[in-house]
This record gives sequence, C-alpha cells and structure tokens, in this order.
Amino acid sequence: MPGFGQLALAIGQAAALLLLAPLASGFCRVLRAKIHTRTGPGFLQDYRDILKLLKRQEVVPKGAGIIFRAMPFILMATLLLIAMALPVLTLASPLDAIGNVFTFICLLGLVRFFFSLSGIDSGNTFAGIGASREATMGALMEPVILLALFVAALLAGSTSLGQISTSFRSLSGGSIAAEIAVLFAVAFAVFVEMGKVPYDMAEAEQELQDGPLTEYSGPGLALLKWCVGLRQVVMATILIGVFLPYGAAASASFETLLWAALAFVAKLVCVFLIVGVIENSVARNRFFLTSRSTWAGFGIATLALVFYLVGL
Amino acid sequence: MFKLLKEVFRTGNVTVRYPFAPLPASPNFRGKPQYDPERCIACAACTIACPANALSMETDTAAGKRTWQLCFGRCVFCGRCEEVCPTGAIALSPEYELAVMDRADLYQTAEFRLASCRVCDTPFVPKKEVDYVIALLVHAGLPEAEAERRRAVVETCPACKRKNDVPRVGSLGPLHQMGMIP
Amino acid sequence: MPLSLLALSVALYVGGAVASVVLPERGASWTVAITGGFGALLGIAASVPVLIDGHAVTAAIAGPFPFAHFSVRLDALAAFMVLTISLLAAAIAVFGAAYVEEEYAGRGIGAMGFFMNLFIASMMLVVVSDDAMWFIVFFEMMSLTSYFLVVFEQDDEAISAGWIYFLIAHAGTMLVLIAFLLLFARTGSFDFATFRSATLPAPVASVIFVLAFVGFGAKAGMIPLHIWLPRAHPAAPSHASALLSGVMIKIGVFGIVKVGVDLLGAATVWWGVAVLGFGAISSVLGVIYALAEHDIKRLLAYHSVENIGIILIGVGIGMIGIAAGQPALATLGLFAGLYHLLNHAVFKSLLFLGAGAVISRTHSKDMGRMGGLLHLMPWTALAFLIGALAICAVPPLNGFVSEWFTYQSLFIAALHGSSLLRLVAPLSAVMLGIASALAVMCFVKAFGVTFSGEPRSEPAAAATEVGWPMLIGMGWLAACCVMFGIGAPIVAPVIRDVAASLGGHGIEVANNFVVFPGDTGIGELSTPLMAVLLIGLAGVPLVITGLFAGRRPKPRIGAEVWACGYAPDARMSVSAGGFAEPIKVLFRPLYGVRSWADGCFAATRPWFATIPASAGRTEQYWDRWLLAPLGRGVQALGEQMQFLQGGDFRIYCLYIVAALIVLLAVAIG
Amino acid sequence: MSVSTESRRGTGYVAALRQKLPSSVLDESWQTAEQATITVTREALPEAVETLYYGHNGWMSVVVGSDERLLNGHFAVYYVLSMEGSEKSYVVVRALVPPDTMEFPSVTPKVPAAVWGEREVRDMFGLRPVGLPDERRLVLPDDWPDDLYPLRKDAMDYRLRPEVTTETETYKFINAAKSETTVVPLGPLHITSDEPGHFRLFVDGEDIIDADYRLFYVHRGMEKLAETRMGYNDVTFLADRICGICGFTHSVAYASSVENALGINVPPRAATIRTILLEVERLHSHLLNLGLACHFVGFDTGFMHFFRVREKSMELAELLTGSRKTYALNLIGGVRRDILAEQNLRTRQLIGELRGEVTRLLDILLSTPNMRQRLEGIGRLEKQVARDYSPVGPTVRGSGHHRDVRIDHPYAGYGSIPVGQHVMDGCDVLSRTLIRSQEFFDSITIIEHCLDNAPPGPVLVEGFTYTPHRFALGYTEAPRGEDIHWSMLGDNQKLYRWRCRAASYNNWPSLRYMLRGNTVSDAPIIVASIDPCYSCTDRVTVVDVRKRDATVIPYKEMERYCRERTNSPLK
Amino acid sequence: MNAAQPVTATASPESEREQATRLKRTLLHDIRRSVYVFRIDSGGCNACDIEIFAALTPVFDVERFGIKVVPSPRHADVILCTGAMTRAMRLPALRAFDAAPDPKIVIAYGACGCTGGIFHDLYCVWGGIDKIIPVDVYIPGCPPTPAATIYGFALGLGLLDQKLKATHHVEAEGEQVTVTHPRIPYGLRIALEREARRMAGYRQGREIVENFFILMEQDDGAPIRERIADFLARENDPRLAEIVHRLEEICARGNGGTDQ
Repeated sequence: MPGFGQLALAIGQAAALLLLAPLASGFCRVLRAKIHTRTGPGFLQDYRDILKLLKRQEVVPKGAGIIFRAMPFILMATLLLIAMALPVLTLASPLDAIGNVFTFICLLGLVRFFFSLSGIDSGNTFAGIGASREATMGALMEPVILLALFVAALLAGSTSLGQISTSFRSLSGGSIAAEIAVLFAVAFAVFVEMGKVPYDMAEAEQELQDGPLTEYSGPGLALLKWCVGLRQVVMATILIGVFLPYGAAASASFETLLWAALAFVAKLVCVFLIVGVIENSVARNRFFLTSRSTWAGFGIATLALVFYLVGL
Repeated sequence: MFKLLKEVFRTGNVTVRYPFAPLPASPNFRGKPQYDPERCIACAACTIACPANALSMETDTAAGKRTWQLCFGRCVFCGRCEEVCPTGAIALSPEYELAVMDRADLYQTAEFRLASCRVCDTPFVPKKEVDYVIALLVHAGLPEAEAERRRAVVETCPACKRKNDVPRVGSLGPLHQMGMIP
Repeated sequence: MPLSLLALSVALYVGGAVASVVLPERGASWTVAITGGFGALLGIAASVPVLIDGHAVTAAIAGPFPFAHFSVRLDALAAFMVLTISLLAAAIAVFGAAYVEEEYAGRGIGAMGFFMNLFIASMMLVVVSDDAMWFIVFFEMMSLTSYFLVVFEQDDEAISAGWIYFLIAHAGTMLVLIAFLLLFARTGSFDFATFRSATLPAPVASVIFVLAFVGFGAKAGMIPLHIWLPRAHPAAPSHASALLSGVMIKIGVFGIVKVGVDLLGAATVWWGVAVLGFGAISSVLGVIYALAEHDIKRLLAYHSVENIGIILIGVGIGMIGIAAGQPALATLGLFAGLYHLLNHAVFKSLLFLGAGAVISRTHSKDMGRMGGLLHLMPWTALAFLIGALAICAVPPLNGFVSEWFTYQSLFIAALHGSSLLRLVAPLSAVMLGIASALAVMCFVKAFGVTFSGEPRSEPAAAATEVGWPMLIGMGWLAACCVMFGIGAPIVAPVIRDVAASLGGHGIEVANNFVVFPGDTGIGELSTPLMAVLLIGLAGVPLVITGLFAGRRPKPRIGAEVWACGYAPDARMSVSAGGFAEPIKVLFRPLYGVRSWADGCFAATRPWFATIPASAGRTEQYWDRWLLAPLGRGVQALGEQMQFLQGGDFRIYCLYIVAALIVLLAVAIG
Repeated sequence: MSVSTESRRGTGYVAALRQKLPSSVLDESWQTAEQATITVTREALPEAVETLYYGHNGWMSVVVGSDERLLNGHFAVYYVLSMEGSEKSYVVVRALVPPDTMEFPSVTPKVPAAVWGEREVRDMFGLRPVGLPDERRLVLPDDWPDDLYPLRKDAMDYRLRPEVTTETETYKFINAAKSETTVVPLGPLHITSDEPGHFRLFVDGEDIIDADYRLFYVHRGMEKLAETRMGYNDVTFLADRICGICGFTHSVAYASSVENALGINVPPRAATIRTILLEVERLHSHLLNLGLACHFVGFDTGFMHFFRVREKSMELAELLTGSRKTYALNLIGGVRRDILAEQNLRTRQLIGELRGEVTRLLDILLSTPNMRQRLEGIGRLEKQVARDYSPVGPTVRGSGHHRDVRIDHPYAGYGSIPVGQHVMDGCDVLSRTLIRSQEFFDSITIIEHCLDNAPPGPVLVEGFTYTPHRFALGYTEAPRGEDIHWSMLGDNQKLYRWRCRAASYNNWPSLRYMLRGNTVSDAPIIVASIDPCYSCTDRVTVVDVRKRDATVIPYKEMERYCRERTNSPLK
Repeated sequence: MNAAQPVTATASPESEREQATRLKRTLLHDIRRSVYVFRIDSGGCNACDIEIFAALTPVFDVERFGIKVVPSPRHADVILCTGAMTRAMRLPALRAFDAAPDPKIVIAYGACGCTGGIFHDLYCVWGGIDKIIPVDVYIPGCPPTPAATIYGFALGLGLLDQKLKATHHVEAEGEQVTVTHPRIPYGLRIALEREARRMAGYRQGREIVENFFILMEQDDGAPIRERIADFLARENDPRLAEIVHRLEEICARGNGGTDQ
C-alpha cells in the first residue's frame, strides 16, 4: 500500500494533468488554426469553453437513463485514477498497486464500456454508431497495445509501470531493437487512443456529428470535453512517462521534481506538436479500412516480440 | 505532408484584422441603400422596381401624407432602386454593418406631403414631385410662366382629368418623368 | 463432519426432487426452493472447513458392484467445486421459487423441480466421487437431468437443441469412459486413488489424456466442441441455464483438471500447451460469435465458451508449470484458472438470471424487442450491469481480478518459460486481450440494447420490476461479484490453497489489501484501494459541476431525441445487429460472412425491384463443417443399424447373450 | 416566331417521330432554330418520349406542367428532351390533358428519368400520371392540404398560407432491404449538409442497404411568385436566388428563355460578360465542392485551404458584380455592368493567382495519404443507371457520358469559345472530383479568352416587342450540370408559366443507387460528390397516398410558446 | 413545448419574461468569449450558408473570437437561422430550437431570415425566422458578407455598438429637389444617360456620364474634344474610350437629339 508521500504525489500529478488537459487541447486548436493559415483561438480557449458549458443547462433526452448521466463522472474518475498511477515526474509509479500494465488496459476497458454504453443509452442514432465504432476501435487496438506493453514488461521483467519506466531509462532490457520497436508500437497505439484524425472514428464530426457526444449538453458536455482532453494527456503521458522517461526524477526531492516537471512539459509539447501536424495533414480513414493500419501497428509490436525473443 | 507544410509556411496567416481594423468593401460593392430623403420626390419608381418589396409606399389621403419605407431586413441589395431613381436620392453604399437587435431598427421611413387636386381637393401627388416636374419643364426650355401654367394640369388628379377631358396632359402622368419628353 | 453435511445436502436435494413430483404445483415450487436453499447452505457448510484447513476427507461406501466401491473424497478441489455449486444453487433456489411460478405455472413445475434438484445433486456427487465407475454414473445422470431441462420447453428449438446436446454429451461421455477403461485396464481398479499412484508409459498417458480432454472439453463447451452449448443453454429455463452455464460446463473443466492434473499428474508439457491453445482460441472465437447474436441467452451462452477458454488458459499454464517443474508457475496458473472458474460461475449465472427476469417481462429472447428497461426494471438492470461489468473484466470487480491473474500467469510463463512458451504465452495474452475488448463491445451491446434507449416493443414498454425473490437471487450473486473482486486479498489465498494442492507448491498471492502473482516485483494489484479511489475521484467531477450548480438553469429531462431535425423514430436507435456489424465485417473470414448485394443495378429498369438483401449473412463454419456431417453421420449410422432391429424378440435375446460373452471376455482378460 | 425551315436543327427527330407514330403527332412548332415542340395525342405520349429517349439518344431535361385552361381549355404537360445524337437540339413533346379527367399516361415506367417530373406535376397541378409507380409527394410539405394545387391558375392566391394539416412528418420511405435495418436520419439539420434535406439511410451497422430521401425542404413557391407578384424583368433577380451558389446560371437561363421566346439577340459583349461571370461562378462552385469534399472526409486542412483560395473567386465576383454572391447582373436583353480596364486587370491578376494556388492545393490534396482511399470506388453511378436517370454535369461525365450544354447546345458566348470536355469512366466520387478540378482550369482559360476577345458594343438591348404567350427554353451548363428554364410569357408584363429545373434536380433520383452498398461514413462525401444544391432543386414541391394517422405531438404548444417569446428580452 | 420548463411550467407569462431576460443577460456574459453556434437552414438559397462558411474559414476565422459551429443543437448557445422559414422547415427548426439548452440566442441571418426577403409573402414560407421562433439579433444582407456576420455576432454579444437605427424623416417646409447639370440641355442629357447605360450598365454608365458631364461643364478654354482626349489618356482604358466616343458622337449629332 502506498505511503503518504506517494499518495500526495499521485494526487498532485493527477490534479496537474487534469488542470493541464484543457491547455493541451487548446494548444492543439491553436496549432490546427496555424496549419489552416488562420489566427485561431487562444491557448486558453478550452478553459473558456468548459467554464461556459458548466454554466449551461443540461438537457437529457427522453429514454436516456442513469448511465447517460453518470458516464462523464465515471469517465473522469477513471482517467484520474489512471493519471494517479502513471509515472509522470518520477521513474516509479506513485501507486504501484494500480500502476500495472494489465490494470491499465482493463481501466481503458472501463472507460470504453461506459463511453460506448452512454452512446446507446442516449437513444441517438449517431451516438449509437459512434458507440459501435468506439468499441470496435477498442477491439482493433487491444492487440497492439497489449502486445507492446507485454513486450515492454518482458524487457523490464515486471508488469509494473514504474519498473518498466526505470528499465527504459537505463536501457537495461537487453534488447535495444525491441525497445525501439516497442516505443513505436506504443506511440502508434497512443496516437490512435488519443482519438485524433485519422482515427477519430467515434466522434467523427462530419460523419456522426460528434458520435456519443451528440446528446450531451451543459455540465455533462463540459466534463466530457475535459475528459477528451484528459484522455489525450494521459495517453501522451503513457508514452513520455513510461517509454521516454528522460528527465524523470529517480528520487522525489523538490529540486528533481521541478526539473522533471519542466522536462515533462517539454516532452508533452513535442508530442502534441507531432500529433497536431499529423492529424491536420490527413483525411479521416474509412472506418472499415482502419483495421489495415491497426494490423500494421500489431506488426510492429510483433516485431518487438521477435526482437526480444532473439535478444537483438 | 511536406508539401502541405511548405504551403502553410509560404502562406502564413491570412486572417483579416476586422473588426479591430476596418475592412473596406470594393468600391462597386452593393451595400446599404443610402437614402437621401431631401432628394426624394416620392415618385414611387423604386417601390415598383424593387423585386423584394423592401421598398414600399403608403399613401394616406386623409392625412395628406405619403410614407416611403425601406426595410433593410428585406432588401436584397440588387440596386434596382438606384437604377430607376430619377433624382439619385437612393444609391447603394459600401456600408455593410447593418445588424440590429430590434426589428424596428431595420426600417427607414420618410413622410412626404401630398398636394391636393385642384379640382376635387383630394390629396393625391407629392408636392415635391410636382415641383420637380415643373423644374424639369423649365430646364427643358419651357418658359417659366408656361411651366407654371402647366402646374395646374399636373396638380389635377387622374380622375378629374378624365372628367375634364383635358386631352394633352395624359403624357404628363406624374409617374413617368424619367421618359418624359417636353 | 463435512461429509455428513454433504450427504445431508444431497439427501435434501433428492428428497426435494421426489417431493416436487409428488406435491401439487405450488407446494412443489416452494419445496424445491427450500430444499435447494438449505441444500446449498449445507453444501457451503461442508466445503468451507475443507477449504480452510485443506485436508481432504474421504469415505468409501459399499455399492452393489464389487469392482467399484462408491468412494467419496472431499479434497480441496472438490470442496471448491461444491462451494461454487452451492453458491449458485442458493441464488437459483431463491430466484427459481418466484420465477417458475410466474413462467411455468401449469407446465410441469413439479417435473422441473425434480430435474433441477437431481441435476444439482448429481453435480455434487460427480465432484466428490473418487471412483471412475461412479464418476461416470453421476456424470451421465447429470447429462440426462440437464437434457430434460433443455428440452423442457418442448418446442422445436428446444427439441433440436436437446438432440444436439444429447449427441455431443454422450459422445463426450463415451470418450471419457474409454479413457477410464484404459486406466482400468492398466490398473485393474476404478478407484481414483489407484489411478493416481499408477505409473503409465507416456504414450498411454497421452492417449488417456487426449480422450479425457476431448470428452470433458465437449462438456465444457470448448471450441470446436461447443456447438451444442449456444443451442442448449438458451433453450432451457433461465435458472436452469444459469446452472448449465454457471457450473455444469465447469464440471468439464473440473474433469480436465481431475484427469490431467490430479490423476495423470500433467506428465507432459504439450498437454498444457494444448489446453492453453484450445483455451485461447475458445476465448476469442466464443466472444466473436457472441457478438453476432441477437438472442440474449445465446449471446450469454457464447460468452460461456469464451470464459471456458479463459479458464483453460489458466489451467493450461498450470499444467505446463507442473510438467516443466515450475511449481510456482503451476500454482499460479491453476490459481488463475480456478479463480476465474468461480468468478465466471457467479457472474454468468447472474447474467442468466437477469436475462430470465427480462425475458419473463418482455416474453421474447430477442434483444431487438426489449429496450428501455433501465427505467422500468432498475434493480434488474443494476444487477445485470454488475454482471456485465464483471464479465468484461472491468476493475475492480471479480472478473478483472481473475483475468489479471491469468495475464500475470501468462507473463510469468513468457518470462521464465521454455522458448516455446515464450512465444505462445504473449500470443495467448493477445488473444485474451482481443477477447476482453470484444467482450466489452458485446456487453455494451447486450446491456445497451436490452436496457437502454426507448422500449422497442409493447411488452417491453409495459414491463415491471420482478418480484423480490428474484431480486434477492440476483442480488446475492451481484454481491458475490463485488466481494470476490474487492475482497480479492481475502479470497485469493483460499483459492491459492486449492491450486497449491494440485500444483504442489504454495506461492504468496496476497498481503495486506494487495494481491500479486507470487512476487510484488512482478506486479501488484489492490482492488480495495482502487474501489476507494474510484469512488473518491468521482467526487472531483461532482465538485466541479456542483460549484456551478447555482449558475445553471434546472436540467430539462425528457427532451426529444435529436434526429437531425426529423421526427425521431424507434427504428433510429441502434440495433443489436447493427452495433456489432463492424466486427462482422472486420472478422469476416471467422464468421464466413457472405455479402449479398444482388441485383442492385439491374434494378433500374423494372422500377423498384430487388436490391441487396443484407450486408452480410453469418454462416458459421462449425455448423457447416462439424455439426452437419456429424448429424448426417449419426443419422446414416442409425439407418445402417436398423437392420439390427429385426422386431423378433429372439434376436434381442441373442444380443444380450453376445453382450454377456463380450463382458466376460473383458473381465477375464 | 417564324424560324426559317432550312436553319432548323432536329428535323430528323420530328420526322422519325412522325414516321413511328403517324397518327399521333398533332402539331409541330419551332421556338428557335433548335427548339421544336411537338404536340402528340395523350395516349401516344409514353411511346413518343421513349422513342426519342432511347431511340435517338435523347436525355430527359425537364417535365413541365402547365395550366393552359385560359388559353386552350386544357392542362398541358411538356417533356423536354435534350437530343444529343447526330443533331444537337431540344425536342419538347407536349400533350394536352383534359380538365375533366385530369389524367395522362405516365412515362416513368418506360423512361425512369421522368419520375420526379411527373411526381411534381401531380403535386402542383393535381394531374394524375396513370401508372406512375411512385405516387408520394415530392415537392409540397407534409403539412400541406391534400387537395390544394398551388400552380393551378384558379387554385389560390400566391400568398395563401393554408392551415397546417399535420404536426408530424407523414412521408413514407421506401426500404427494399430484406433484412433488419436501422434507420440513420441524415438531415434536415445535419452538420455536413449546409442545406436541409432528409436522407434516410437504411443500414446494417455501417453498411447502407438502401436509402431514400425527402427533399424540398426549401420549397418556397418561386414559380408561383414569378407568375404573380413579379414583372418578367424582376424574375432575373428571383432566379439569382434560386441558388446561392449557381444563381447566376439560373439567371442567365431564365433571361435567355425569355430572349429566345421573344427573339431578342443579346449583344455579343453582354454574352461575353455573361460567359465570364458564368465561369467565375464555376470557379467558385468547384472550389467550394473541392473544399467540402475535404471537409466531409475529415481533411479539414484541405477544406480551410480551398476556402482560403476560394475567397479570391469571391473577390472576383465582388469586383465584377458588386456582390460576393447573388450577382444581380442580368436583365432581359443584356447585363447591368460592364467590365472596364480596372476590373479587367484585377480579374487577370486574380485568376492568375487562383491558377497557381489551386494547382498547388490539388497537388497537396492528391498526395494526401488517405485521400484516394476515401474517394476511389465510392458512390458508383453505373453507366446504365446514368443513362436511365439523365443526370447532368460532372455527375454524368464521371460515368462516361459526354454531356455538356456548353458544347451540345452553345449559349451565351460559348459558340465561339473552345471548351474542353472532361469525361471519365471511373463512375465514382474520385472521377467526379477530378473532373471538377480539370474543369476549374478550363474555366480560367475561358475567362482569359473572353477578356482577350471581348467584343465592343453595348451591353443591353432595349425596345424589343413583348408578345404574350410565347414560350421557349433557356439553358445553361451550371457548375453542377444543365440548368433549364421554360418560360411562357403572359399578359401584363408577367410570366404565364415559369418552370426552372436546376441541375441537382436531375442528379438526385440516381443518388439512391450511388449510396447503396457504401457505408455511413461515405454518405456525406457521396451526397457531396453530386455537388447537390437543395435550394435549386426545391423551388417548388410532392402529394402522397398517405394515411391520416399522424399523431399529434405538442408542436402547436411549442410554437405558441415561441411566439409569445417573440418579445425577446434582449430588446 | 417544454423548453425552459423551469420558467414556463409554473410562472405566469410576465415573470416568465423577466426571468428569461435575466437568464439571457447572464448567458451573454457567460458566452462572451466562447460561443457555440448551431446552424439552421430553414429554407435558404445557400448563399447565406456559403458566407457562414466563409466566416469560419481562414480569411475571416471567427474561431479567434471563440465562435465555433457545433454539430448538435444540444451544444448550442446561439442558433443561427438562415432562410425564409419554409413550411417544411418549421418542424425541424422548432425541434432544433427545443433541443438547445436554455437560454439561447437566436440570430436571423440574411434577408430571408430577417423578414422572408424576396420570398416574404409566398404560400410555402412563413416569412422570416421570427414568425416561428423568437429572434434576438437580425443580420440583414443578401447574403451578409462574412464581415457583416462578424459584426452581427459582435453586436449580439454586446462587443460592438449598433450602427443602424430606425429613422423617420418628415418632409421639411420648402424642401425641394434641384435639377442637376442645369447647363446641359435636357434632351441631350437624357440621350447621353441612356447611351451610357446601354453601353456600360446602370452603375458604371452613370459614373461615366457624370464624368462626361463634368468635362462638358468645365470651362477652361480648351475645346471639349481635347478635354476628353486628356481624360481618356489619363484613364488609359480602351473600353472607356469606346464608350466616351459614343457619347461624343451623340453630342456631335446635335444637342437636342432625341432620336433613338
């Protein structure tokens, strides 16, 4: 069980990620505007949007039940739980009892379950199709993310995220090629899970009018927008916290944590910059052809496994 | 992707500064119809030409008034009014900031006095129109006195003209100055 | 003491069964409920001491056959199974009391009670039998009683399902019988104790294992021997389905463990690999087929195939561990398998009971005719939701814990295992991952289409909550789901002991609110912490929205669904088929989906003529390649055999004499 | 008007018709050298149309209903066929419908392309095409009374707004799918359709099994307006507002229909200016469509860049007409603005910039990794379906048919301008998109050619004689295909009957076949690939044989509330 | 309708209005820098929608003010309506209005949206958005330009002041319209004006003929021909030269030339 210090760190980093999330999505919007050759909103626009939505009325469609209304809360709680367990500033996870690759994957399942279910619960056609897509994407991405994390765990000899992070920091896995392949596979999986074009299947605005978000309004929508941002930040953190832990603090002193925070923000900016450029220079995939690229991702993960097995 | 980025860097930011800086429309832009009631003779040519009925005229013979009205909310900015206006009282300007919060602000009205028929004393024609017709007659070379004599004809309402069977005045119908031949 | 409790329990069941036939209807249903309930309590009382102190209790009772004593052995594994059966039996007894009266009044409640009680009793007896002969007898009795439950509805669907079930169950029994006979031939005894101590040449042991694996696999519903399962389980009354899916198929797993581990000692590595492989394949295919279903009970039945697969993955790893001399791995694998066995029993019966409750209100098994029940049957919905979350391995419920251990066992196998295992284990983990992701999709669909949105049929719109006995039955199982999940640090050591009794070596799995696979360095998990944090963190958005509650107008509930400005229409909400269609397309080869896009463009001249009938039609391979030939084969065989049926009684006498001669020859040989 | 016999084009078709149906051809008249109207007996109507359509490479342009009871005591239906065989001309088959039975044999079973036209005639005049397979309403809204036919001369005042008859939609959709399907409602208020139209996709998951649609949400009753409130010269401004994207082509088509009817020769300079503006409109429209295509497949960057460049075409329009949209340039007999040196120079500069920008953007678009994947093989319009439904513009050219009014029936200045024709055989969205991009560069060339070769002289003729009851066709190739207007002049400087048919009107009916077999995610791009214009299509309205089982939901109440709140607190 | 039930369900119309006023004022404050717009095309010709697109795209980019078009009315703060409100669009528009959370701002866009425009009195339209749903801001134009759109939004959000006000002119005593160009003979003037319109359209023609009149009226001693040549040399526009020469011809033909 975690000690007080660890718990404080966990709460602190979850709170920081939560507060950072709208800034990150605001950053994406600005970047997007720049690629569109226009001025765009400020970095803080998403804070304004969320704040505004929190003050708007909530409209609940006929037939929608408790699931519809509870989903944003469950979503945020789960994402925060994941955020608490990730190694963000430190090499070790503050909550080892939760920071585990399999737990992480199952928590994503929890997110997906309620996100999809709320789509059906709203009774809206597009939300239903979005729900179906979300669940399908989950099934397509599961092999990639699972195998990549599995190999990473094998390299580290432990399924604990903290251990994996430590191992990637010191490159002690014994197979550089496998580590690189894992990094790419995870990067791909993270990109897809961030729900950006060309993989924004569930919320595809033009096809599905925001999918499961269609029927949400007011505070529910505010929380969901926040959660969408938080999910992106959490996903990016998986990549930069666990697999690119450069700059992370090995011990938790104030000074090291400060440097780690700076390094973390720098890495986050880089990730969002790359993601932003990619998402703005492609069209959305045709949904039924998405499996092609996810199988390619699985191929990379398999390659990582092979590298690991042969010890390259 | 690189082609795109190249294009992005080449283009930069194209957003205009408006509304922080004015954004002039092209000089021939068909914007807000600028109406000068002082030059208007209330001849109603514009209201007939207006395809959208944004311009309308209402004659209140009891009060001896004719009210001209322009609804900016209905105007389609085609410029027909400008095309047919004999005095240049209405012309399309490049002004486009027309939004309002209150429907009533979309209306511009002007009230003109009517001259009464010399015979039956019923108000029927705007006074300004009569004056303008006479001024044109003078301009076309009619001696001042002759022009003033004709005022009597102009200030007779069609019903009375028919009754009086004044033959030559028919062509001087008040609504056709544009093609009027002295 | 445990044995007498057990005997009392069985006696109660049998007595209840007999009474149920004799008594009038109303009395029958209550008798069955009461005897079943007390029987279950006695079963729990019998098994718990054994599980806690870990000593097997045995007894031998003289039977009519000199070659086979009826010997009983309540060891840790048996006690574990008895506990599982009893936990479910208790819930089903309470549920059934109200359910049968509502659904089956006047349709033979007595007979149903009779078969139900005998069915439970036979399962209890199977797991405690320590003698092959009696094992087979009870095994057969279990099959027969369950057969009658399957055909209980007497409609075409039930009869055809029953026929397939009968066929495959007996084919399976036959293989198991042959396996035992082979052992008998080697040891000269039907006693399991003798079997345990026998040393067999590897090929013989392998043949025996394969026979038993296939035979019990058929009972367990492992792919490709699952074809009876999705037919038979839905056909039975729902509380019987809960038993069929909850425990009976586990008897198959129990059989595999019994023969493979207990009797034969998991002699060779490839046995475990085979179990692992079949498990992994079953887990993926089971859920994929489940996704294509519109019938809620068939969907649940296919999920049993999936979960049997997951259990077999654990068992397979355990067997590999034993064979490879890695007792820690062995214990961990078996532990994961058994934990999942218990969990699946709990949540699957919960789901079947929930489905039964819903079906009793909507009078249809088609999910397309349900919908909107979340408002009308809130408690049933809650119970079903807990079951659905558990089966989807959603933290922190029980399904998650056992799947987590399964993953961990695969991880350790990949980390420390042989080179073959280092390849197989990650791939199995991937398949398990796909299976659980698809399970999420499937249960989103099952729960969503059944309970969410607007009612899609008149009975659904008129549905009311079920009575309290049914709710208590479901509530008990739902509570188990939560307890076995959040209480993992308490439950795990107990099951670890069972696994250790088979795998031979104890490992640490729990300490101080945390569970871990032997070593906290490998990974640890604290479901209580998770539960506390999840509840606590849900407070964050509550506070955020609460801060602005005063600034917002009151919520508006019951607005019209937004259908792009058109009038909303019940057909616009997502359908069961439509939700899963992407999977059908993406996994087209697995379903054998064929697209039907006929006459689309020829359609223009003869105005609105035919157009594509549907996007695709699922034609499962198994039916085409396995069931159909099997059915045809048996039928042909039957026709061939008809010459035996001469109709002359002298010919039958001749058969009897011939049979006696053969038996004598075997006995002497 | 007398058209000299030797200059006539299309006499072969008339002769062929006379030969095939010797006793059925009652009358023959020529409006212009290439427009003939043949009156046939009612019974022979389907066969006459079929003969011309399938026998002589005719394409259905429009079906016109007309209430001519004031002129000859009958209703009339006109089937306008664009003959694209050896002689390019328009042949109009006319039949009179007696007012007592109000029935005529439906052509649709023989020529599917007539289906919308006949449904519309049914709606607007109450004439019954006997044997019409689809008798649902087309144009009139669901809440319109059953027995009120707006375009009958004696039906009603154009301002009459009848009481609402139903408080919910009652349209019956056709779904030929045999398996269970879910309904996906696309519109009338869907993010991707900037205009209202209701598409009902019958889907199995993501796959579209069948599709049906209810359009005419934009039916405003323009044709009635043109016959009542407006003078014939004002209608050019109304025609500008048929469609916000291709209004000018409508305006030109209308003006030329009246000019054809009255035998007015438009001054060559006016024709050239019209040509330039027509091509400016095409520039704008194709850029818009390319941009929207990007938008619909989620490539918003492409959308933004195309729209950035599109502003130049808007600037061009503002420069030449004084407004970014709705050009208001036409009068009967000419145009209202000239192009002077200043505009000439700026135009050249702008189209030069456009050429460069669009070349680069198309290059970017086609090298975007998954763009082709989104467009290729999607929304196939098979060649034969295209033949049966007479679609127009890039839609039909993408399916391998050579149809372009600019080439087949030159109008405005096109007779003297080399126009490239781009035809592709892909039958899919990609083909249509590529055709548009090629036509874009063509338009630039045409504008440059026109600027270089603009003839001198006036831009307007005045002083022509107005003759009532003359009628003729006017046609243009809008960016989306052939626009066709049929105008009959009335007394009192007003039109007697005006029928305008926009390009999209002919493209819609085949859309069903393009949607089938694709997926939900492709639906927006498929709909966009015909570059539909709802407002064009919807100027008028359909009546169906429906049950009166509409349930009353509290919209009345809702409306009352809204009205009460008209005193908006913001004021 | 149950929009804003908290208000309608119990309160009387009077207090309902007050409460709505208060709510809207709060709303305006809340959405000043974050506006979600749902677009309803209630039967427009498309031009308005194109211009709305133009306002969203790089050159005008309303996103810089936090304005964003949303796909679902549930997210909307502002409902932007174009079109004359056709009969068929009444129900969809009402549904969308109802679907949006309360309170909300409705903007009528374009001539059709404001009053029905050219279609205002037709049988199949209701004639303006405010016939069906209450409107807060009117943006006239056919179509309004993107800049006008931005102005309208800024006005609605209270960031800019309204420029257009209702005006009413009453004819003053002795108000008279003078004849322009009194020195040019009336007949010639009419002929020139007509020819200029025939050659260059009403607007450019008027401009050219005005310049021509000025040249005629200029009395700097030089002959008119030279003045015109100077003017044309300055302008350097062959087409203008062609037109002006035509006008010259008419002048030459005789001052009172009234022939066509």
